[in-house]
Amino acid sequence: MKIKLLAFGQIAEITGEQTELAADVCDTTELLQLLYEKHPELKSKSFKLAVNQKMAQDVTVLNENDTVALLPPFSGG
Amino acid sequence: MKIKLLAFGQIAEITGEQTELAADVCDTTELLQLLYEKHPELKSKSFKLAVNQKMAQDVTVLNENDTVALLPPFSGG
Amino acid sequence: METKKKHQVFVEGPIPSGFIAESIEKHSKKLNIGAHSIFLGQVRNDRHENGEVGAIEYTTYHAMAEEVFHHIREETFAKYALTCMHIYHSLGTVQAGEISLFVFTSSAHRADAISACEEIVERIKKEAPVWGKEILTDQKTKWKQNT
Amino acid sequence: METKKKHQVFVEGPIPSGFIAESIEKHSKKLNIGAHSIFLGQVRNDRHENGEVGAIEYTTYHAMAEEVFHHIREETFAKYALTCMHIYHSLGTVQAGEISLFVFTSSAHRADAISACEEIVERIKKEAPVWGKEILTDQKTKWKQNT
Repeated sequence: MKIKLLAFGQIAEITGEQTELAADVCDTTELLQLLYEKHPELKSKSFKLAVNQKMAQDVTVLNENDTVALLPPFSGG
Repeated sequence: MKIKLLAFGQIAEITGEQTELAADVCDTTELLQLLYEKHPELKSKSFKLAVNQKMAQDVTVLNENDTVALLPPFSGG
Repeated sequence: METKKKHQVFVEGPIPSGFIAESIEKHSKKLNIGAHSIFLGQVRNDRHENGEVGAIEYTTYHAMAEEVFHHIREETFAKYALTCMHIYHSLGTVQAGEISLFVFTSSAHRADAISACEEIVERIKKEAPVWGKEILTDQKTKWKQNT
Repeated sequence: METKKKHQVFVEGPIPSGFIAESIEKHSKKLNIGAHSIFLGQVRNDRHENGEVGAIEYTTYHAMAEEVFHHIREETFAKYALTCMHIYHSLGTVQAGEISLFVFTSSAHRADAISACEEIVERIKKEAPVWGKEILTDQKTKWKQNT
């Protein structure tokens, strides 16, 4: 399954800003496990997920071509 | 006893803006009675008293040369 | 002998938007400020039985107002961690659409500036001996009432 | 086909005080307005171990931010009786002392403008996917944290 992965702020410094992911994950929990394996530094970081520009509450099912964004704590204003 | 009487807003339209009062009153209650006699229209008006620039709570004793102001509801801003 | 600096609150006529911009601009030199809160009161063309409000004519009990504004300043500075506070109120005629009240608070963190600004506005409306006479478009007048 | 008007929130670099003055000035034609509430966020020269904040560099997740700001607008208009609402946020570099956030609400009566403005600021801080990277005077950087 193809997933578009975006990252921002200090998380982008770890994962890069934009990646195309071809992975066998069916929800955000599985995606997170995969990301923690690839980038162990993420475990100590605080961030949330948005799926297709909406904040993901709990476990969210992922579909082909979804965009998942890794969002560190917002600090606008 | 001499009292300096000031009035503002719609009250000044009844009493005039500034009057020197020579009257035998010892507190604000007596002063009000006197004013109501002189200007019966005041009875239907809403206003408060300030004695020497401080809002008068309840009955305030008056002294020679005090300044009493008749203050209709504030409407600044 | 110590003399307390009196801040000039009253402005003759409306408060121009250029004056507001200058006030904001001046604060860009204060690098410890993180938040500004501004309230502007603007004269509204309210409709009454006898026509529409074209302007408000403001008067004050000057000696008392100075003391009231001084207390509001002191008490607000004591209550909130403010860097700056400015209060301006018009006297005389202010046309509908023009600004008659300008309250400007600044602080390191937003909560102080926001709460202080709101509180100052509420206190001015309640405590400041200022009166607005509404000049209606048919030339009649009506004394403004605060809500 | 109906298209919703998108409001441009993001501004490249700091928000100039002249721009704020123009916004205020434009509203003097709206005679039914009685109150404006304005919040300005200004970059603070906070001191950290590694030096002082000289500037903040703002980035955003643009597509999501547009939706978030759109919801904040719609929900605030539904909740409060507002005449106008304007939100501007900087992207890119904003120096200490410069303004990076400008929220401007107007209403007939003050309570609506004041409450709406405060709520918008709180929601932006919590919900808008915007990040500030603090550029320290020793050229190191630190990610800003909202409180």
